Amino acid sequence: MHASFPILSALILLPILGAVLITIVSNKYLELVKVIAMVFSVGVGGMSIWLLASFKSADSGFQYVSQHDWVTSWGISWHLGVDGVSLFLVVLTGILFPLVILGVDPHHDHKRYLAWLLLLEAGVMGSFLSLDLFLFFIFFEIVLVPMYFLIGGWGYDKRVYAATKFFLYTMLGSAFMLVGIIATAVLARRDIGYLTFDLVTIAEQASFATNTGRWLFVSFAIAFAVKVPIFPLHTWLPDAHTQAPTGGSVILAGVLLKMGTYGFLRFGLYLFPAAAVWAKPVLLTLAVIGIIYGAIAATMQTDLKRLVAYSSVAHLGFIVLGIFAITSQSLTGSVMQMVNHGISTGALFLLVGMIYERRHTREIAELRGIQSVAPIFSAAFMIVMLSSIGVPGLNGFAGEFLILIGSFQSARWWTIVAATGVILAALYLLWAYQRVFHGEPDEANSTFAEMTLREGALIMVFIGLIGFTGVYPKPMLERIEPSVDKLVEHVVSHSDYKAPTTPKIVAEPHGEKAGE
Amino acid sequence: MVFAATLDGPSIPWVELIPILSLLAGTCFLLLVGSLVPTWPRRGYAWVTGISTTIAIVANAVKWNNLYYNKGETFFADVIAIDRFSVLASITICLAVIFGALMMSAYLVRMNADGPEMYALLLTSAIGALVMVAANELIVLFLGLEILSLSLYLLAASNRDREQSQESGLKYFILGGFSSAFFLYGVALIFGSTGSTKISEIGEALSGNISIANTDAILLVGIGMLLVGLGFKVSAAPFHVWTPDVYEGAPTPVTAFMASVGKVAAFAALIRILAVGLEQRVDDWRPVVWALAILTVFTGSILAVVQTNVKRMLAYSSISHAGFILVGVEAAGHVGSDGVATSMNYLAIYTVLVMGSFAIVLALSGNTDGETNLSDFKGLAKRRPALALAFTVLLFAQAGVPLTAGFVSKFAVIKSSVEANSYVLAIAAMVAAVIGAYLYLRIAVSMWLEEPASDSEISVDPAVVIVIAISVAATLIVGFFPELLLHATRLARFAPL
Amino acid sequence: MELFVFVVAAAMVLGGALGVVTRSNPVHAAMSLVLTLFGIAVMFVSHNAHFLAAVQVIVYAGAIVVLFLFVIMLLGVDKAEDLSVEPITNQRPLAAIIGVGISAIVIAAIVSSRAGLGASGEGVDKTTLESPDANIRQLARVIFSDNVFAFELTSVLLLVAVIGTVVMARKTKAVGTGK
Amino acid sequence: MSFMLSVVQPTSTWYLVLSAVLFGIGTIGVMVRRNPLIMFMCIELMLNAVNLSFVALSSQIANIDGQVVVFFVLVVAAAEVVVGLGIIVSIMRRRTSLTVDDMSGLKG
Amino acid sequence: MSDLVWLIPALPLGGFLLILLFGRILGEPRAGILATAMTASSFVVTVGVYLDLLSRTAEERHHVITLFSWLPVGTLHIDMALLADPLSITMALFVTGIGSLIHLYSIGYMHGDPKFSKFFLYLNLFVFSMLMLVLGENLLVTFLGWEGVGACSYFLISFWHTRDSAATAGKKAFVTNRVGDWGMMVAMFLAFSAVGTLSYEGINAAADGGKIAAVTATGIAMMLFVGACGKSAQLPLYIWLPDAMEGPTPVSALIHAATMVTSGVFLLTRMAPVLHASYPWAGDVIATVGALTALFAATIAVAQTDIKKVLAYSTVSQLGFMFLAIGSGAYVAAIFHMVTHAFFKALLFLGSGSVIHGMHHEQDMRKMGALRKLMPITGFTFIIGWLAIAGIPPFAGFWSKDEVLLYAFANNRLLWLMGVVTALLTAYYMTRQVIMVFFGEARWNDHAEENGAHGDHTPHESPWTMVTPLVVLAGLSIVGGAMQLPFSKSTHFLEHWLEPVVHHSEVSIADTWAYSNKWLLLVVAILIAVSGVVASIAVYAKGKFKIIEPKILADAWRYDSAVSAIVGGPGRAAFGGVAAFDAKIVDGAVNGIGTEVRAASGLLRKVQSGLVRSYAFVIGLGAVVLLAWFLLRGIL
Repeated sequence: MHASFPILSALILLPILGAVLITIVSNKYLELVKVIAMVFSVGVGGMSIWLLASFKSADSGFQYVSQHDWVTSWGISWHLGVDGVSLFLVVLTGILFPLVILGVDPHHDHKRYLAWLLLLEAGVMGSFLSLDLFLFFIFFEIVLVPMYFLIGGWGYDKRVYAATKFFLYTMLGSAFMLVGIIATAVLARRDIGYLTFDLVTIAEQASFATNTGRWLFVSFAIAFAVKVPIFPLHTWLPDAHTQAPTGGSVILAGVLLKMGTYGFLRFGLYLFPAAAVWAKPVLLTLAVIGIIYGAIAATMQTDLKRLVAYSSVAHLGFIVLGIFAITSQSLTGSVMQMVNHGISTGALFLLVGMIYERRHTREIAELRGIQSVAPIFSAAFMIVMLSSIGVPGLNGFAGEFLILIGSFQSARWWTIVAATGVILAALYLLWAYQRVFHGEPDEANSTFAEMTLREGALIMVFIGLIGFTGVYPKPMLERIEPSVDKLVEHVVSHSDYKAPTTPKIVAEPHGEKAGE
Repeated sequence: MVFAATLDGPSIPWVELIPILSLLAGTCFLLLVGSLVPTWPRRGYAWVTGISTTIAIVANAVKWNNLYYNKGETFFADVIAIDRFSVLASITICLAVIFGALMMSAYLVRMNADGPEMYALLLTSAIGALVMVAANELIVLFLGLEILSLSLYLLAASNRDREQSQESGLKYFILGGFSSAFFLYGVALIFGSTGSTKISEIGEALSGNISIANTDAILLVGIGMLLVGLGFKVSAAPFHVWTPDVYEGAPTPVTAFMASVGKVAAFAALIRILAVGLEQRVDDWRPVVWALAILTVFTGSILAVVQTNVKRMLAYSSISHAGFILVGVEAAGHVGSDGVATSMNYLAIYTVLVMGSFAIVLALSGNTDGETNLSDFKGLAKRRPALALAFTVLLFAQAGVPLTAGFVSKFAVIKSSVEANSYVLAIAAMVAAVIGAYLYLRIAVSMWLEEPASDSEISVDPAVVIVIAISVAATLIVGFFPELLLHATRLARFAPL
Repeated sequence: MELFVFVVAAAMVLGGALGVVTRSNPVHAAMSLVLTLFGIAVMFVSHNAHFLAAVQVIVYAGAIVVLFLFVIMLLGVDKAEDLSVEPITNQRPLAAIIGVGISAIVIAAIVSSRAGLGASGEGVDKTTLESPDANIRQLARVIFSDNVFAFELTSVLLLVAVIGTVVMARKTKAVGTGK
Repeated sequence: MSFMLSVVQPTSTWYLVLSAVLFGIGTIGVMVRRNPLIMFMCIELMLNAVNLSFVALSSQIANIDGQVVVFFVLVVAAAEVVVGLGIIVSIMRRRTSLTVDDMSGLKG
Repeated sequence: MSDLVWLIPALPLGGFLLILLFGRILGEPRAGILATAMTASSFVVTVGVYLDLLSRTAEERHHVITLFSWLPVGTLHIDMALLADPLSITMALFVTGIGSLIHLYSIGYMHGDPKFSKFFLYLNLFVFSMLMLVLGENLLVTFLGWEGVGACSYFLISFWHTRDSAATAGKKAFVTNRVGDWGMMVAMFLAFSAVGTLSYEGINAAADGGKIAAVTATGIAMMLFVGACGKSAQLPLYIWLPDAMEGPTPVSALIHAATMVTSGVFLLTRMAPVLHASYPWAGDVIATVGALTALFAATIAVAQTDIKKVLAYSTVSQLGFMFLAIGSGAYVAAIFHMVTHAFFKALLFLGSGSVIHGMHHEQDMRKMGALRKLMPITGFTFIIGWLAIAGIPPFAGFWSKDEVLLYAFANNRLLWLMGVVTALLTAYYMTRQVIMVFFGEARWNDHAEENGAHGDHTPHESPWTMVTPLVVLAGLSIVGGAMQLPFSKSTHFLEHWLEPVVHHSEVSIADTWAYSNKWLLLVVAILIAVSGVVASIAVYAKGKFKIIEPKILADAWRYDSAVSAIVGGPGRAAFGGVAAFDAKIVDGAVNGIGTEVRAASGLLRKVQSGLVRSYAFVIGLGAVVLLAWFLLRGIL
């Protein structure tokens, strides 16, 4: 690929092209539709991996930047770029979509389903790549439409309710952000001299009065808090997750929620460092509440999918904790955990979906003893579950640990409380596992089919990522960290926040120690 | 005692009047030839309407071109202002007339009642609208308003086979007359306090060139009366009460026409009065517009929640849109704000959206023009996917989903509002937009997620197809390339200023 | 003298107006309207608006009210409206509040700023014995110079009225598919 | 008495007040009458009130424009009556006894 | 040789992976043989490393090999690195050694189980994790192993997952361990923020160098101790361990007696300098908890009837001893007791497993008796184990327990007293167990019919694969004490060996009363042990006294049931309350807004009555309000 190839634009536009092609293709050639979806999603996935491979890991700035004027009278440009914060989210998006497209079939109407999925992919990619406030908002918001139709069209019995709730709730959050975005650009004009929605320009050149910055931050924070979701704005999530089709749930948990946390990083910390520092205690508290509360609520769920959904609330609480602790480790951990959560919760949703395929129920009470009849399936579930619990050596731990150890430096008591979340995570997942997989299978469950080859291959990709990231996260960390450090510096230099410094006590060589 | 006083009439700016004259000629042609030649070729009336409107558009376009480096001037003893603002509004109105004529032809062909009168009324109402948007004199404005309104009353009541149509016509008429009286009273009081009925002169009077001491109360009450009258026409809450009933009852093409042309004209007039005539009294009217805007956005979106008739839903949504435009108008009350431009932008986009939406309603409304219940839209995606998709695009555009023109319009007015520091208003409007989105979602659910109630063939008139196609295309094109429209509306200026 | 004229005319105006609002029979209401219109015509005269007074009598009393009466008779709706019941709860007191409120507000505005209503124009020519047509001449000059556009517009307005009559009065075609 | 008559001269304000009262009566009429024709008459009352104001103001501020306006209002009123009565006639031809309260099929 | 340290965990990991891939193809018994071979090779490597270290001077017995950089972020540099030093190699030696034996034993024990290969899969994974735990160069690698053994423990306890009790026990173990893990994580956070590293070397050097404030050090130590309490089953977190007996007996032997449960002791010893730098009360807390646990568990063991439960509580009790030692500053004694305990407790568990195997999965001691004749080797080795744990010289347990008590005496005589009582009880209940199982009359005949379906219901001796480990362990239990004999400074082999690791922190009791009178204490210990044995014989063999087995002791002081009641009652209710709060209040508010909007819509609809006159009123009202506002602006 030539260096000047606008790869980021292609990442966004290709899925759209695919969706358009799918829409055009006649209903008679359903197979062709699948092929198109596969080609485009795999193509985008391949490009994202190429992006990962050729990403310059030491560079903390934005790479592959492409910038073109768009709406000149408002100072809006098509400004894309990728850095350590967004890189892995882009890659995750690139990987997750083909997996969902290849691995999970909708029950009807492939054509529209695939078209919506590809549009969704474009929207998600755009959100992660945009470096223009307006552009970001557009993608952030447009994502609602395909997701709405995916939930509403291919979901389960209460799908319309869930889809509507999802749409309106998230849109309400964005309503505040839209005003915030405009206000940001308008107010920044004083410092910059012209109207622009360019993220980098505003962040680097504009400074907001203390109170103004806080209000602006709040307006953004509401939108992101809904998207993440942060307690107490989370209740759309269990409904949406539960009612969404499996593919939708995977995408929803895998990448859509990350748009909120990513937004906090990219648009909360970067744009309004002082306000973010000011809001730190509140968000940390909400994050910790989310961790504990989500876990407790998960424990008591009777619907397996709902349980996983609530576990997302808890997990995302960790990510928010890491973001607002604002240390190198916690932020790196948060970025990493975004990806990790996408992988492990995505996989969990896939597995729950497979259970539903087989048993047509997600009620924990109706499932029992599956491990006896489907040991491989159970093993896969177990591994993914352990990753979700945060067992070292699997990916979930690496991120969670970095978040906690980083957060401890600047938010000690919150972290101590948050860490109890690991106990609860074990509690609700193991309890659920016990009820679903352990015990003697009853009649209905005794014919539970073992994992098929295709399902196995699908899950193996996830497990591979889970294992690799858990054991060898360094390649990931060294790409994330420079950008994160830059962000921390940015916050420190634009606010009264002092990044905690860890003491540099060089370990004395063992031999000299004896001399004391 | 000057018996031989010569009459110094103003020179007549024929060139500037071409759009109005063209429409007038079309009207006369329709009426005269229509009554002389009993059988016309199929859709002949629509063609005449279209051609005369096209001439008007071309004339306006030429004017726009001339005005590019010159913001315009007033003519005819300063009663008509031909400026970028009025030209833009005129073009919008003329486009709406073409859309309206297309829909009308489809409607009349289906009702087997094609005749020249309806088109003539379309044209006369457009004349009224063109006068309104260009009027620099309150009496001319009033006359334009009445021409527009009377035509619309008649159009609304024109389906005499349908009780609802007549009911809507009567309601519209009574309440319209009621509100006109308020408007007129406002003109009287302002005339009393400023000594003029010319908008630009009022502005000058208020800026202190002419001494007017101690007439605040009468002036302000006059402004209030004007706002009541125009508030009625733009259906701003609480003067919106007629809107749902009239929109629901009127024949669908008329509803579309009312919702677009009526609103554009009334808003243009309102904006001109407020921004040109009452610029000095911004502090007085801005809070009122603020309150009206909030009331309107919320009334429109909240009331839409429980509706079951799509036409009525769209009526409420149009109220909500009016509220959004008022947000832009409110912003226009601030120095240096581009509220005028963004309101104009909103109006132009709104016209396209509302035309397209009602065109789809028309396509489905059946032979009685009455099948507009939400249940009639069930499973449309299965019966006519393209139609459903088009409607979805238009509905989501109205909801303000990005990459559609509807988003551009909302973004623009919110931007103006924010630039004018009206944060509360901006946020309130956005929250209302979310509530309003529920309405569009309900229709989308009906179309996409429910099973069709009947599988009877839906035949769509080609004229309607044209309207839908153009509006959907415009919605998307402007959504992707807002600059195309923004560039034009940004230049909207008033002549004497 | 002027006071006398005012009082009499005001009585006609108000009496007529109250009659329109309160008379149950439409014919009576129409006649009351005539009374009001005449009263107003008288007031026009006292303000030197002789031409308008004439037009008021000819157009309003002569044409419009006749049209009303004609329609009443045509439709045979001259039955008295039962005004003793009011189907809408509290409509009358509420209406009274609104009417009184609007009047009160306008009166308050007028009273508070009456002193400021100073001369702003070139004056209204008074009709005198020397120039009995002063008012008409002045009006004509203004209408056909500055207001010629508005004047021309009235033609469009009347055109609409004509079309309206056609649309509303024309016989309904036998619509096959309509209901 | 004649003293009074000669001293107290009605000013324009009197007429304006009268017109305000007339306008108020007109609004009340629109709200309380059920016969569309009479409602329409009440609207005419309101227009006349405005006319009166215009004329009074015209002489008060010595500006002939007020009278011009009245002229146009008269034309408008005439046209409105034609159109309005046309609509009413076309409705009443179908339903003889009619009050506006009966026309409430569209609501909600 | 020390560079091959990585092979020590790698071999079991390899075994794990091989069985994971080919387990089904290998089948029984090849999977078991493979796993055993892997662990045994690991043992061989460990011995090699041990010899290598032994050949160096004390200062050089410290070898770090870094495999790769694991979590490098900013100032945090965590390497996947292994540390070979006397402590870790000691641990690795008995982990791999006993591990190999138990693997071998399992081949026989798990014979015929449908999930035979899976068992060895888990076992190898466990050994790998345990080795990572002990060999870790930093806290995080240890934590990796720490959690790994927890997970394996979970897998193995719930190995027979179709049994609800097994599944529940597994879950309970994992969750309770997690409580401790929380403590360990917080300890790591504290350590990092205080020192900027997680490597043992760095932290311990900082602690030795006085660079960690006492308060921080205490925090770290206490949090580590919380972690240790979880993993090593101390009060109040011990509750999972007795339940863990639901797992197959080799698991109990390996994980819940010999290796995993000792990791808390290991960790505190590893971090001894930090403990040393803490406030003195930190040690007191540890010692007290240890002593209390020891006594508490011992009282419970007295009344248990399940052969494994006795051993389980005994394990808890013995672990308490180790913590008593650590709290008293006697790290060497703790490690010493840990090693000897590993020998004899593994022996006892395996022996009990052999009995259970022979009794066709009967675990109730009341249905046993007189088995020594039918199961001679098992019986003989079990008796050796009994003597060792009871503290009868010269068996291994005697020496280590005496060492612990010596230090306890020097530290705090009340705790010593508790230790002594525990020792008495230990001798008492172990004797009781031996008598009930191997002596007296054969009570299993009464229940033969119940087991009739099993065919051959006569207890039998186990196969060689099971017996061989018993013999080896019995041997070790006999001679194990030789590691650290109190006769003179020169016989403190273990102390010398561990000196590079703990000498800064090890308490010195050389000038205390206890040290000068240690022979006296030794005699007291012997007397105590003997009297315990005698008392038990008197009660159970001779029937001279009434058997005292209070119900409350059989019910473990009802602590476990109280915890269950709280967790299952108010705890569950509270959780349910939160879930209900979420559904009703939080989500209710959201849906409530929807309902309210609807209601508002319904209300506003009334305005749209369809009546023109009402509309006129609304317009008029609006006009009045609007005009009034303007009027006020004009007048005021």
